[in-house]
Amino acid sequence: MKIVINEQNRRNFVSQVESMLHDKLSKCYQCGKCSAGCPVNFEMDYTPNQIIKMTELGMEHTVLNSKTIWLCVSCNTCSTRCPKGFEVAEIMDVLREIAEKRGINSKVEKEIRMFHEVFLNNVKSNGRIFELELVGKYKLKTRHLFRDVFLAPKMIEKGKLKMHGEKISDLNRIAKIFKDFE
Amino acid sequence: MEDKKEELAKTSGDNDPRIIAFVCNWCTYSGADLAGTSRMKYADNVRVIKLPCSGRIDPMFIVEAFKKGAKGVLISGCHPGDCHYISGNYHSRRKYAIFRNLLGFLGVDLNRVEFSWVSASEGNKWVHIINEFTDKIKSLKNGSNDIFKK
Amino acid sequence: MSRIGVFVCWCGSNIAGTVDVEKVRDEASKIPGVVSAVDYKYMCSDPGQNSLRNVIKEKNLTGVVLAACSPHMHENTFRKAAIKEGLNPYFVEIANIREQVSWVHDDKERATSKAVDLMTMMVEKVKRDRSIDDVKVPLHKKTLVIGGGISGIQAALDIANGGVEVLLVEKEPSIGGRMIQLDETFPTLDCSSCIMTPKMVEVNQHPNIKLYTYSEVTDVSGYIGNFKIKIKKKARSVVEKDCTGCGNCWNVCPMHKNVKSEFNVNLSERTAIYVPFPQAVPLIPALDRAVCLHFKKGGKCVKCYEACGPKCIDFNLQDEIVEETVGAIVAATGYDLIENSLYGEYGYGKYKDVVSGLQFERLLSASGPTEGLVKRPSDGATPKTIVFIQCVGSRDPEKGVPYCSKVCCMYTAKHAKLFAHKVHGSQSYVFYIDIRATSKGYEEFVRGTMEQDGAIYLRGRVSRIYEDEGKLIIKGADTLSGNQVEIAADMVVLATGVIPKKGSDKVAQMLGISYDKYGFYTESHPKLRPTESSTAGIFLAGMAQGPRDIPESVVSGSAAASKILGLFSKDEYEVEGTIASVNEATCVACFYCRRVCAYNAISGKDIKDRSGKLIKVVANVNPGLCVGCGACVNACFSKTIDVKGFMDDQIYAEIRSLSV
Amino acid sequence: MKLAYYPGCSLKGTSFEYEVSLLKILEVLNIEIKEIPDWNCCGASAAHSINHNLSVALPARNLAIAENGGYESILAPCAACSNRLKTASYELKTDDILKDKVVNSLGMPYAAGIDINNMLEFLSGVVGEDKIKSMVKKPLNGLKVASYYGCLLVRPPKIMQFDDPENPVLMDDLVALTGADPVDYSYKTECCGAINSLSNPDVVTTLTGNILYDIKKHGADLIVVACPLCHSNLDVRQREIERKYGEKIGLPILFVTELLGLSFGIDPKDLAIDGHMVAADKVLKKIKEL
Ligand SMILES: Cc1cc2nc3c(=O)[nH]c(=O)nc-3n(C[C@H](O)[C@H](O)[C@H](O)COP(=O)(O)OP(=O)(O)OC[C@H]3O[C@@H](n4cnc5c(N)ncnc54)[C@H](O)[C@@H]3O)c2cc1C
Ligand SMILES: Cc1cc2nc3c(=O)[nH]c(=O)nc-3n(C[C@H](O)[C@H](O)[C@H](O)COP(=O)(O)OP(=O)(O)OC[C@H]3O[C@@H](n4cnc5c(N)ncnc54)[C@H](O)[C@@H]3O)c2cc1C
Ligand code: SF4
Ligand code: SF4
Ligand code: SF4
Ligand code: SF4
Ligand code: SF4
Ligand code: SF4
Ligand code: SF4
Ligand code: SF4
Repeated sequence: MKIVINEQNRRNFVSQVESMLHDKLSKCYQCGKCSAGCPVNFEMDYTPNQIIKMTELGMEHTVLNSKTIWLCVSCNTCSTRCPKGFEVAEIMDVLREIAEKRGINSKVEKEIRMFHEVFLNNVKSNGRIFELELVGKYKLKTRHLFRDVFLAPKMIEKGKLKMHGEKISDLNRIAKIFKDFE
Repeated sequence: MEDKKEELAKTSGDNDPRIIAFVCNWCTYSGADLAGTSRMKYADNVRVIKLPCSGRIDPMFIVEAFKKGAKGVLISGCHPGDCHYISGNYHSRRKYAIFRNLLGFLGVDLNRVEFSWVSASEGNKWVHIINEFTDKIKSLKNGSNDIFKK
Repeated sequence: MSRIGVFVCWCGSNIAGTVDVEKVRDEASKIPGVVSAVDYKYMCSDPGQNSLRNVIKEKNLTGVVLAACSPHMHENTFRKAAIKEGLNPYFVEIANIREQVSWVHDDKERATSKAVDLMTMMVEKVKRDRSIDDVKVPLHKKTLVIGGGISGIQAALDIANGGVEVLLVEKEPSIGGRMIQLDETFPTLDCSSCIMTPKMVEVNQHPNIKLYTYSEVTDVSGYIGNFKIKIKKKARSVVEKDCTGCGNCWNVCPMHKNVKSEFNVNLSERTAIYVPFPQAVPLIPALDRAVCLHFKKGGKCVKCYEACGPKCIDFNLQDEIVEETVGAIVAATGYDLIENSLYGEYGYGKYKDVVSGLQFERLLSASGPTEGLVKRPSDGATPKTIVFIQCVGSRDPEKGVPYCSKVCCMYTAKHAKLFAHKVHGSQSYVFYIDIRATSKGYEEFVRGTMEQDGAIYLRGRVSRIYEDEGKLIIKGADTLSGNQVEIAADMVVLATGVIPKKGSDKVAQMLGISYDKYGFYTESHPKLRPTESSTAGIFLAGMAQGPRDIPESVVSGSAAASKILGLFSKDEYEVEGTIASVNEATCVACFYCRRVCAYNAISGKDIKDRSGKLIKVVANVNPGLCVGCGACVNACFSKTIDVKGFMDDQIYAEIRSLSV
Repeated sequence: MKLAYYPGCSLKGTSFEYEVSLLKILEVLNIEIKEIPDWNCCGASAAHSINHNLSVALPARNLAIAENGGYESILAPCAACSNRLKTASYELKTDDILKDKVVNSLGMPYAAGIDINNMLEFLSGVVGEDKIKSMVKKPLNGLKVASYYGCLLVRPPKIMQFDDPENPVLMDDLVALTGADPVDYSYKTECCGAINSLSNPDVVTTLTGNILYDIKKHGADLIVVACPLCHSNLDVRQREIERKYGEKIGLPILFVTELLGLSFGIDPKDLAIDGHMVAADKVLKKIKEL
């Protein structure tokens, strides 16, 4: 790989990330402790510390299209053990948020993002999660209709999947919150 | 305070402002010496008063300098951490924040007070600071000519 | 009335080319109080100096101003000339019309006017000069060294060999410090006890060294040349002069379980009456009253007493205070390791086979609990795979300290090397962030560990250690290949960083020297006065000052010694007289001055009337400590304290002389 | 103390067993909690994954309702919910600008003073060990119980302020109160992949598999959890994991409230233990025979 650094672009990207992160990228000294403990590192295309370095180098295309930012399960193992107190889990949030805003469609991890979207839509329309609807909509969208299907009958039998969801009464307020912050 | 203002009204014009520099013996004074041995040229408005350390500088020296017609006062010592006297320049720095307020309260135009660090090897920095500061003082509006503002 | 002489120097054409020296001379003669004004081609030449001396004599001058080059050039020359005519040297002032005028300005008229200004300022200053005497402090030629590690030992030996008496105070029962705990030492792999023990013995036998072990300094007052100190000799319960070191006592002591050996870093036990290690100096046991059955069970056990031939065990011995006077002090209190238990993720304390670097030294050492065979603490098996983790606690502002501990890169390389030598077919893995191997031969040493001894270095930190079926599972990262790495090892060694010895902040407070936020003693200047503390007469050595290895500790011990021998080469300590002085009449004892004085030079002084009744307290400047920085002057609201040579009235006079 | 109760979506759906058992043991312990009226979903991981501000604003509504209702403390049994509520509370305490925006959007005041407890903090802090101990009617002597904490309870420590983040013991202590033997193992705080349960099942089965097999190896009879997401991964996906690795696990996953309930002598049916996918029959039988 080779990158050519464009100083202006690099600075723009870094300052966007840093302002959302409320922290400096230069704080990370690349010790790799975050990556060492990340439970999903084995699936990632870049390790968390590489994501940080690439962000610092202004490789926005690469990081925003990476699998890593979507595979991160926000377990906070990284931030908890980082000797520099760098908010690694948060930079993943920030990069996801930027990718989402820019409408970057990461081919590989589309589904995870889609899940988050379907989830929030569910909250938006009900105020709460109606799990059956959530699962149904998500499966419809991703067309993974049969994945996990073997689980459903037993879950219904056990009373885990309810046929009716609850809605809260002040849905207007929820709509306003979404409007204000979306 | 009134008669002092009277006195000041008579002082020299803006083109040739008098500047007094309080410098420490170890760093800045040697830095200025270096500018000399290197034959660097700079504005001749400055008069240097040597003190053991920038920590020795009393805010009242600055007031006195303005009272006697100086148009600018420069304070310069060693870089933080390099002070010949362990922490002298930290004291002067901390004090500086306090006495800036005091000077402001007394009506001194704070644009006319400058604080800097010049080490013994920074002859060029000394030259640069003197020139810049002199230009700055020259450029200050007539309105702020009155050192003790109303 | 002042009788001032002004001498304007041409400096060849250096000054005269740009400054109208005659004009300066003429202006000088107009100033009230100036009785003579002359100009001369080269004031610093012999004829120049002679003319200066002549005028001083002839005109009976009370002050001299030289309008010449920088005072940093020739102030001393002219002051010496003045002394020869009986004039106090501080009545000589220099107006710098070369570096500050002729060399930096072109316009002759304006340069001349500036030169006149500078000359006038100095005339006004010199009128207000007072005679100043340099201060002489008598020196008590004896040294206190606190801490008997390698740095303290080195300082003590060098000073003692220089013919000066030394008191070496060590709080443990034996000297030796950390170094005697080490196995072989980088970079040359000498056996630590082989090179250390002879030095320890030498200390014990040196006629100029008085050794106080199991002792602490409890009080220090006074100043350079004249420190009054108190040493507490803790009750050892053994009469030192009678003890033969036979060992009968500790061999019969029933308390040999549950008391962890400090020397073996908890890897073995010791008895209640004990020597920390067999080569202890002095070879005299100490009885640990906190665990001894005699003290805990109301006199029940007297086994050691019975076993002791010379009957030198005395359960009734008390702490003893010794008072001494010394002229200089070396603080060499050394270091401790950072608490590993901060790292829950590494399981230190939970998994027995996760050990600290110092523990590993004991496991390598022939005098250690395993007699030099590398065995893991949990089951005594020989480990085949060891993972070393560097920077544990160091470079970790979150849980540890932000600084680099400096020795752990090297000792880890040493550990991996020695492990490879001791256990054939073994394998080491080292997790590091950076390798800091910056002294002579160090880089080569680390490369050797990799290239000859086969240690595998992985660049990254470890996140977590688990135990799984008798193995330690290390989850780390190798950032160079971009991989998570999992290794199953038999043992893990944490390259734990260093912190100042517990209690070193207290020692610093007692000595009145400054220390940083970690507790390391601060040097007077990091580059140019690295052995001096902030307080005159107190010197620093070894790890107490910051992370350093043995060679550097030895260098610093020797440096402190040579400073002290230099100091003691004269009978009196001379300091420039330009120091602070207090007007006792106006001092209101607010002691704001003391708060800003970084040199601890100000103390309180009782003023008594003739009948001895206390009238008031005033600030008092200790001439041995004051350096004349003047910080106190501005702190004093009552304008009571002033610095000689730069008095308030002089500076105001300089400012006023510039009135435009 | 007036205690507010924030059930969250899971306790009303897939993890109804948690709520049933919780309400049951509180009844026995004689402690009253009040469900926050008209509470809404905290946004769980979805909100903070893609919209930071929303992830603060959604939980804030619940915090504000509770605070304005005069409650001093909230019990949020779901670890994910308590994590989101605590995070939001922390952010609102430290970011005044965001707080103003949120309060404005909520249309009600919020002082950021209310306290949030997860299940374990609630049991050991609010209820208290003594009270729990006094209710143990059927000591579970000899039962080997592994406590699984996961990530959401302990991390990030700066915000969660929960126990020792690397070696937590709070749940083990509660287990010990019931007379059972806490089992020590390595993966107590390893992540089970919770939030990607639906979207990335492969990763989840790997992570959860590591945890389950490690516990199995250490000889536990069952696992207790205090988080519906952990529960769902360990319980619902257990069959799938067994199939993936071809090795039986058969470890029932109980909520900590269920285990306490059993030791209080409550009928397993009243604790909804039959609601789990991995049957707890064997364990129940063992308890019966104690
Ligand atoms: C694991 C490890 C391995 C190392 N290996 C090497 C190596 O191979 N090569 C190398 O060059 N360096 C090595 N070092 C570094 C080396 O140990 C130090 O550089 C050296 O020991 C410092 O000596 P010191 O005299 O300054 O301090 P110390 O050895 O700590 O001595 C200080 C002494 O002062 C005493 N003391 C403390 N406070 C008081 C008090 N208040 N009153 C009286 N006495 C007091 C202490 O009891 C102690 O005896 C290693 C360090 C570690 C941790
Ligand atoms: C680029 C660079 C940057 C550095 N920056 C720093 C820094 O920021 N901080 C820091 O602490 N260190 C710094 N250093 C290191 C520092 O320069 C040295 O530590 C220091 O100058 C060494 O001083 P010295 O007296 O031992 O040697 P030198 O400075 O080399 O002095 C040796 C003197 O001996 C004379 N000499 C040699 N042979 C003879 C002879 N046969 N007869 C008579 N005289 C002789 C030489 O002419 C010379 O004057 C830096 C080094 C480099 C290269
Ligand atoms: S653990 Fe922290 S310092 Fe180390 S690489 Fe990760 S973010 Fe950077
Ligand atoms: S928060 Fe994300 S990046 Fe950090 S350890 Fe967990 S999964 Fe990995
Ligand atoms: S038995 Fe007596 S002489 Fe021998 S070492 Fe012990 S105290 Fe000393
Ligand atoms: S008296 Fe104390 S030191 Fe002596 S043998 Fe008994 S326990 Fe040991
Ligand atoms: S010396 Fe090496 S191991 Fe020790 S703190 Fe420094 S870099 Fe880390
Ligand atoms: S080789 Fe030079 S640049 Fe590299 S680490 Fe050593 S001193 Fe630094
Ligand atoms: S001049 Fe400086 S050193 Fe002397 S007493 Fe004042 S502050 Fe202390
Ligand atoms: S500040 Fe001045 S008045 Fe106060 S104690 Fe010091 S010398 Fe005396």
